Amino acid sequence: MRALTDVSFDFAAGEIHALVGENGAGKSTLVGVITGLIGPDSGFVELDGKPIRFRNPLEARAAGVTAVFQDPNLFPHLSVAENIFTGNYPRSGAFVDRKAMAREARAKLDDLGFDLDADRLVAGLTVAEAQFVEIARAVDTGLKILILDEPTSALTPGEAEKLYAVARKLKSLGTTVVWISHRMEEIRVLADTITVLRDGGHVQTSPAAELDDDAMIRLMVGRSVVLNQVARTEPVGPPRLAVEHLSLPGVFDDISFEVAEGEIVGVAGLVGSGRSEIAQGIFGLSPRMTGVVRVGGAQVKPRSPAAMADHGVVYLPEDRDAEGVISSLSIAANISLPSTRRLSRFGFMQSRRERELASQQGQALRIKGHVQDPVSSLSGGNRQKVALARWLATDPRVLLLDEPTHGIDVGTKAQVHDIMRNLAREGRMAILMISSDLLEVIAVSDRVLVISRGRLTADIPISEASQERILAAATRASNGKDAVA
Amino acid sequence: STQAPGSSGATASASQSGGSAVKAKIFMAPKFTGLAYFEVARKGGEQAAKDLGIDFKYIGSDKPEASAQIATLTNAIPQHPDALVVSAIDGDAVAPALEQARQAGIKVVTYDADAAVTARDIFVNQLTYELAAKTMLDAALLNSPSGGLVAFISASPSAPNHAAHVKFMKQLMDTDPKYASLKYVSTVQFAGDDATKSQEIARNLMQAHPDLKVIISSSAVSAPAAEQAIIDAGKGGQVFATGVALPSSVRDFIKSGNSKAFMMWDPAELGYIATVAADELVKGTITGKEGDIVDAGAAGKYTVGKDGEVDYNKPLIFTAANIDKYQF
Amino acid sequence: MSRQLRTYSSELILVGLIVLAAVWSSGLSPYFLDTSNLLRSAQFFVIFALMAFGLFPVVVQGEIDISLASTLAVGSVLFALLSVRGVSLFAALPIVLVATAALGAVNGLLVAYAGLPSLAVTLGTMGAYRGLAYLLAGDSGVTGITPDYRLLGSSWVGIVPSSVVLALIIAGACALLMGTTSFGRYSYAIGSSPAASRMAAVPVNRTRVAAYALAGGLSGLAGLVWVSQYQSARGDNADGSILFVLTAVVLGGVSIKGGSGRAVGVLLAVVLLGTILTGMQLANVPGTSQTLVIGALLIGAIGLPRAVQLIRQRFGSGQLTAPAGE
Amino acid sequence: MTASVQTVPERLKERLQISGGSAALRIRFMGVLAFQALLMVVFTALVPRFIGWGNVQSILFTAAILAMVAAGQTLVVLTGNLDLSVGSIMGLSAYVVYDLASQAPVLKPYVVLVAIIFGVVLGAINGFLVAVLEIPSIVATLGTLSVYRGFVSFYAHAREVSVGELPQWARHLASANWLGVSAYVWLAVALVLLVGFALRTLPWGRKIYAYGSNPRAAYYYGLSSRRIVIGAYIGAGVIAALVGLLLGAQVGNINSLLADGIELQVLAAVVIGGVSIWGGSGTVYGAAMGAIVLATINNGLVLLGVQEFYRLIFQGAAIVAAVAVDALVQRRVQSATNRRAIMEVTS
Ligand SMILES: Nc1ncnc2c1ncn2[C@@H]1O[C@H](COP(=O)(O)OP(=O)(O)OP(=O)(O)O)[C@@H](O)[C@H]1O
Ligand SMILES: Nc1ncnc2c1ncn2[C@@H]1O[C@H](COP(=O)(O)OP(=O)(O)OP(=O)(O)O)[C@@H](O)[C@H]1O
Ligand SMILES: [Mg+2]
Ligand SMILES: [Mg+2]
Repeated sequence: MRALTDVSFDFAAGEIHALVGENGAGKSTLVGVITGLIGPDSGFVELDGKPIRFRNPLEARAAGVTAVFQDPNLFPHLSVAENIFTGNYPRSGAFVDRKAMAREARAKLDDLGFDLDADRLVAGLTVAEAQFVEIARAVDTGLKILILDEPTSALTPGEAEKLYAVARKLKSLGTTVVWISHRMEEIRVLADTITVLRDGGHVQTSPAAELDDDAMIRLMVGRSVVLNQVARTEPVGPPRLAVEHLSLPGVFDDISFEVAEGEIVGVAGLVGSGRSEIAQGIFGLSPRMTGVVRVGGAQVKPRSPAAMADHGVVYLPEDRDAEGVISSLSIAANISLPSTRRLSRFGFMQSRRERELASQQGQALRIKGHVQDPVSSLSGGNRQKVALARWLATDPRVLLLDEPTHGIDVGTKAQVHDIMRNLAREGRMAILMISSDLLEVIAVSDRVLVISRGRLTADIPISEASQERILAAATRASNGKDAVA
Repeated sequence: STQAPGSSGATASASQSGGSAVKAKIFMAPKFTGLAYFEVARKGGEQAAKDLGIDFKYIGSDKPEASAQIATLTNAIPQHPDALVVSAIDGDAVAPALEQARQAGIKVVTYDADAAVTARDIFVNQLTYELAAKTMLDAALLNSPSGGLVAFISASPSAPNHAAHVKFMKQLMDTDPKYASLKYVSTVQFAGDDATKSQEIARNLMQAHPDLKVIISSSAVSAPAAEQAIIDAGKGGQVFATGVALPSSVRDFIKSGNSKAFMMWDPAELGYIATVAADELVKGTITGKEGDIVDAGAAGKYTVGKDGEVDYNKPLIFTAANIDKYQF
Repeated sequence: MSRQLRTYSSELILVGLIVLAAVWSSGLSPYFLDTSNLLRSAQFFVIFALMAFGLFPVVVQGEIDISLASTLAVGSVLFALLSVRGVSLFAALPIVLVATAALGAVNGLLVAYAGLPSLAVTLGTMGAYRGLAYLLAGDSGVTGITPDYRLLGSSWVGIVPSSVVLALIIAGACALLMGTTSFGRYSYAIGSSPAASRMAAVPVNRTRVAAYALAGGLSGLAGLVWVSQYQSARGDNADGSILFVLTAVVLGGVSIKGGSGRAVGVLLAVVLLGTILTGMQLANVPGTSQTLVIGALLIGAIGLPRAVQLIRQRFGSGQLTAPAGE
Repeated sequence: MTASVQTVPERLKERLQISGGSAALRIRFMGVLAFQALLMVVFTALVPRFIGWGNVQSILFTAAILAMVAAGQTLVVLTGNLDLSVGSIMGLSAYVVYDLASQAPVLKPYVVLVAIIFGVVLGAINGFLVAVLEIPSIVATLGTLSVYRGFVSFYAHAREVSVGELPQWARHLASANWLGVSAYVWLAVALVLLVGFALRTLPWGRKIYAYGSNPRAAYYYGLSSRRIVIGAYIGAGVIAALVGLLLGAQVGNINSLLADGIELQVLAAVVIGGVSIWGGSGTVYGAAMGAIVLATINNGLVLLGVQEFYRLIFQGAAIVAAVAVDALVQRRVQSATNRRAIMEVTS
C-alpha cells in the first residue's frame, strides 16, 4: 500500500505554511518522512538546497527540523523539564545536569508564555498542558522548520490563541512553521501559504489569499461540501432517555435532562468540562455515579456498558483508535462484537449471520474495504463508521455520541451528519451528541445543552442557539458553585 | 483393557537375552543428573560394568522433578534394557513406570532412594534410616562432645528419607542415653538441596537459637553449605554443621579444624553393588527373594532381607584422621 | 486459498517441524517409530497439554498465569485425599474442579477487578497455592489411591490411552470455545484492546475471571490425570512444569501480548515438544542437552520470522522502516 | 470562536497536582518502608531477639545478594521487560569463571574481568533477542534461562568446584567484616547507590526511564529502543555475573545448579519494592528494600519456628499486597492523567 505518491513542494523560510487534506490524505505520513521517522521508498528532502535524509527525529532536530506529532507522546512518569530535554540533556561532563535542565525548561516555558511548573510530573497534566510540553520540547533556538500536526485539536480557543502567538513569533524569527489542521478558521487567520494533499498526492500549493474556503474544500475532497442545517420536518416523540440529578464527586454535579425519540441533542462545553464523563456515566462506566437514569420511562441502574447496551443505550467513545474499534480485528469481527450473543445459537456463533450483518451495516454506512480486512487498514473516517456500525447492529434506542466527527475530514463529516439525522428521523432514536465544534452543534442539533465545570448551565432550543450564547454559557460557573471541589 | 498393548512382546525379547552369553544391558537413572553424589555412584556402576562386561548407560533429566524422571523411565522401556538401576525422586510416582518395566521383563533395582516395594526387585539401601540417624548423631557428638541444641535442615517436606532420618534422630535423642546430651529444635527447615537457601537458613537458625550447637542435614548439598555459612559468620568451631556430605566438599572444613566430622557412605560402592545386583538378577543367579546373596566381589557379599531390601550399611564418618583416604 | 494458507502459516510451520522432529528422532533412536510406545509417551504429555489449554485463553486475553502448576498440586492432593477417604470419583470430580476453579478465579478477580499485573499476582499465588498443597498433603504426601481414580491413567480406548483421548477432547472443546463462542470472541477482543472491548459492551472483567477459573479447573483436571498416572500426590507435584507449559503455548503461536493464537497451534506445539523430548530420551541424550534444545527451539521458533525479515530488509530492498539506530 | 476563557478550573489543577504525579510515586517507596517497619514491629513483638544486632546483620547479609541482583533486574524491568535468565547467568559466571581460574592459574587476577565479559555477552544476547528480534522478553529470557543453564551443566559435567579451588581473596571477602558489617552488605550498598546514581544522572539511566515510561514516545523522540534495551540487559547481565562470583565464594562448593530459581525471588523483590512491572517507574532503592523485606520474612519465620508451608503462603501474600499498593498508586497517576493518550501505553 502506498501512503504517499510523488509529493513535491517547497516550504519558504519564515512563513506559516498550512498543510490541509482529508483524513488519510497523508499529512502525518509526510511529517514522518520529513523527520526521519519513516523511510521513503523514493524521493528526497532538501534542506537549504541540499538533499538530506534523516535517519531519526534526533538527527532532524540537530539539523533544525522538529515536529510535534499528532498524538501526544510524552513520558508520564517523568517531570515536565525532563520531557522537554529527553535525548537532548544539558550535561555537565558525562552526567545530566538536572539543575540546568530545570532552569532551562522554566526559561523556555516562560518564554513561550506557558504557565507550567517544570518540576511537575507529566502524569498530572491536562491535555492542553501536555500539548504545551510537546511544543516547548520542539521549539528550540536556531530552529529552521517546526512542524505542528493538528496542535489545536485538543485545545480551547483561549489556549489555541496562545499557540497562534507562538507560531507568529517563531515566524518573525525566521522559522518556517508547518501547520496541519482541519480547522478552517484557524488556517484562515494564520497561514501565509496553503498546501492541499489528497489521497497521498500533492494537489496544490498557493498563497492563502488566493484560496477561499470553498475552493480549499473542493481541492481537498474533490467536490464542495457545505455544513448546512436541515430544517426539521417531523415532531419529536416521547422522552427516551431521562436523567435526574446525576453526580460524580469532583467531576459533575446535579445533571438533569431528557432526550426524546427522534431528537438530536447537542452537548457543548469546553474541553474537560465533563461532557464525556457524563455520557460515560450513563453508559455504566462510572460505578460511583449517583442519580437516576430512565430509559423509556423505566429506571435502570448503569452498572456496566454491557448492561446499558442491553437496555438499548450505547456510547461511541471519542478516542476512536484506542476505544472505538479494535484495530487488529477484522471489520466483521468489530461490527459483530456487541452482538455476539444474538448471533449465537446454542452458544455458538453463526459465521454466516455474522458476515451478513457486517456487510449489511457496511453497505448502509458506506464503509470502504472487505469485511474480512482488519480495521487497521482503514482511514480514520471509515474506522469511525465501523465504530458506529457495531452499535447500529444492536438496534439501539439511545445513541450517546462523543465527538463523532473529531478529526474527520469535511467530506466524511457531512456524511456522518446525514447518518445521524437519518437515525433520528427514520430510526426514531434518541441521540445525544457531544461536540467541541460549535458549527456542527448548531448545524445538527435540535436542542443544545451546555456544560460548564461539571454543571449544566444552559438548555437552548435550536432556534435561539448561536455561537455567542453557547460560549457564554460554557464559560459560566452556575450559581458560583463548581462541581469540581 | 487395562493392559498396554505390545508389552507382552517386550517380555519375550527380554527373557531371550537373559541367561545367554549376550552382554546384559543395564541403565542407571539417578534422581536427576548434574549432582556430584550421583556422578560418584555412576562411577561405581561403570566399574561394575567393566568388571562384569555389562552394556551400561547413565540416563536422566537434569530437572529435579518427578515427572521428568517418569519420562526418562517410560522412554527407557522400549529400548529393552535388561535392568534399570534407579534412585527414585518420588517413590510412589515412579512406581507405575517401574511396574510397567517389570511387566516388560526388565529387572528393577533401586539404590539411594527406594520406590514402592511392588515396583522393584531389590532396593540397595546405603544405610537403614535408623543407622543413618545414629551415624549422624555420632558425627554431631564428635563435633560437640558436650552435646547441646540441634536443628535440622531437610530437602523438602516430601522427601521420605529425610523425613525418616529426622524422625529417628528425634527418637534417639529422646530415648537413647548415649544421645541424652543432645536436644533438638522441633521445626524442620527445608532448603530444597539448594546451597544458597541452606546458608540462609543456617544463618537464621543461629540467630533464632543463640545456644545452637549443631545443624544436621541429610542433604549432601545443605550440610557443607551450612558449615560454610557458620564459618563465614565467625562461628566456626562453636557451631557445627554435620550430616551427609561428600568428602571433597568438606575436606577443607575438616582440615582447617572448623569441623570434626561429617558422614556418608561410599556412593561409588553403592552404585557398584546396585549394578552387580541388577546383573545377577538378569543372569538369574538371584531372584530377589529373601535370603538371596548378592556377591559384589571386593565390595562384599550382601544378603537380601525382607521386602527385597539389601542393606549396604557401611557408614563412613569423615574426620581429620581419615578424610584423605576418600577421594570422591 | 492463499488467505487460508497465510492464516494457518504458523500451524503449517509447526506441522513441518513435527515431521522434521519425527524424522530426526527416528534417526536418533530405532525405538522411536514403535506405535504403542509413542502412544504411551503421549500419555506423559497429557498433564502439560491440559495446563496449556487452560493457559491458552488467559494468554489470548493478554494475561499470564504462572500459578497453574501449584493449582495442579492442590488438585492432585485433593483428589488423593478424597480417594483415600473413600469418596467416589464422580463425587470428587466436581468438588475438586470447583475448588481449583475457585483458586483460578482468585487470580482472575485480582487481575480483573483489582487491576493488578497478572505476572506479579500469579507469582504470589504460585507460592501461596504451593504452600496450600503442602499443607493439605502433609509431610509425606498421600498414597493409596483407589482403583477408580486410577482408571483414567491405566485404561485404553482401542490402542490409545484414555488420558490422551481426554486431552484430545479438551483440545477440541478448547478450539470450539475459542473459535466459535462469545467467550472466545470476547477473549480475542480483550487481548487486542481491553479498553476498546469494555467500550464495546464486552463484559471484560467477567470474561477474565472466567478464563482464569477455566485455567484453574483444567489444572485441577490435570491433577486427576496426575493422580491416575502416578498414583500418589505430594505438595511438590508438577513443581517447575509451568515453564514447559508456557513454552508450549508460546510455541503454538499464541502471542504473549494477547489477541491471537489458536488451540490447534497449542496442540501441535505440545506434540512437537513431545516428539523431540521422546526422541531424545529414547536416544538417551543427556538431560542437559535436552534443556538446551528446548530453550533454543523456543528462541528460534519465535525469533526466526523476525530474523528473516531483518535479513531481507538489510540485503533485500535496503530499506529499513523500523526504528533506526540513534 | 475566539473567546478568551480560563482553561481548567484552578481548583481542579490543585487536585491534580496533589493526587497525580510525584507525590504518589514517592509514596510508593514509603509504602515499602512502612511494610518493612510493620514486619519488624510484628516480629519484634513476637520474638524480641529479632531486633538484635546479630540478627539484623544476618538479615542484611541475606538481603545483600538478592538486593544486588534485584538492582540489575530493575534496569530491565524499568524498560518494561523482564530478565528471567539472571539465575542462569549467575550460575554460569560463578562456575565457569572459578573453574577456569582454578584450571589456568594465570587467569586468577582477571577473574572479575572475565566475569564482566561473560555478563556483557550473555546480557547482550538477551537484549538482542528482545530488542532486535522483538521476542517478548518473558519468552526470550525463558529460552536463555534454559540455554545458559544447559551450558553450565554441560561444562560442569556434574563436577563441583570446591572451596579449596576458589581464589583466596574471594573466600576472604565472603567472610570479611568491615566496620562490624559484612563486606557483602557494603558491596550491596555501594552497588545499589552506584546503579541508583547512574539511573538518576547518566543520560543512559534517564533514557531507560523515558523508554520504559512510554516506548512509543521514545520512538518519536528518536531514542534508540535497541540501545536502551540492550544496554539495560547488559547492565543486568554484568551485575548478575559479578554477583554470581560473590555468591559462588559465599557458597564455597559450587555446582552447576548455583542460583537456580533465584529469578523468582529477584522478581518478587523488585515487585515488592514498587518497581512497576509496566516499566518507567520505581527505583533500585525500592528493589533493595524489597530484597530486605523478603529476607526479613524468611528470617522472622525461622525465628518463630514456623513451617515451610506458611513461609510460601506468607511470601505469596506479601507479593500480592505489594502489587495491590502499586496498582493503587498507578491508578492515581492514571486518573490524574489525560485519558486519551498519555498513559495509554501503561494501561
Ligand atoms: N506505513 C504505512 N504504510 C502504508 N500506509 C500507511 C502507513 N501509515 C499510514 N498509512 C495510510 O496512509 C494514509 C495516510 O495517513 P496519514 O496519517 O498520513 O493521514 P493524515 O492526512 O495525517 O490524516 P488525519 O487527518 O486523519 O491525521 C492512511 O490511509 C493510512 O492508513
Ligand atoms: N487532562 C485531564 N487531566 C485530569 N483529569 C481530567 C483531564 N481532562 C479531564 N479530566 C477529568 O474529566 C472531567 C471531565 O472531562 P471530560 O473528558 O468528560 O470532558 P469533556 O467536556 O468531554 O472534554 P473533552 O472534549 O476532552 O472530551 C474533568 O472534570 C476532570 O475530572
Ligand atoms: Mg494525521
Ligand atoms: Mg470528551
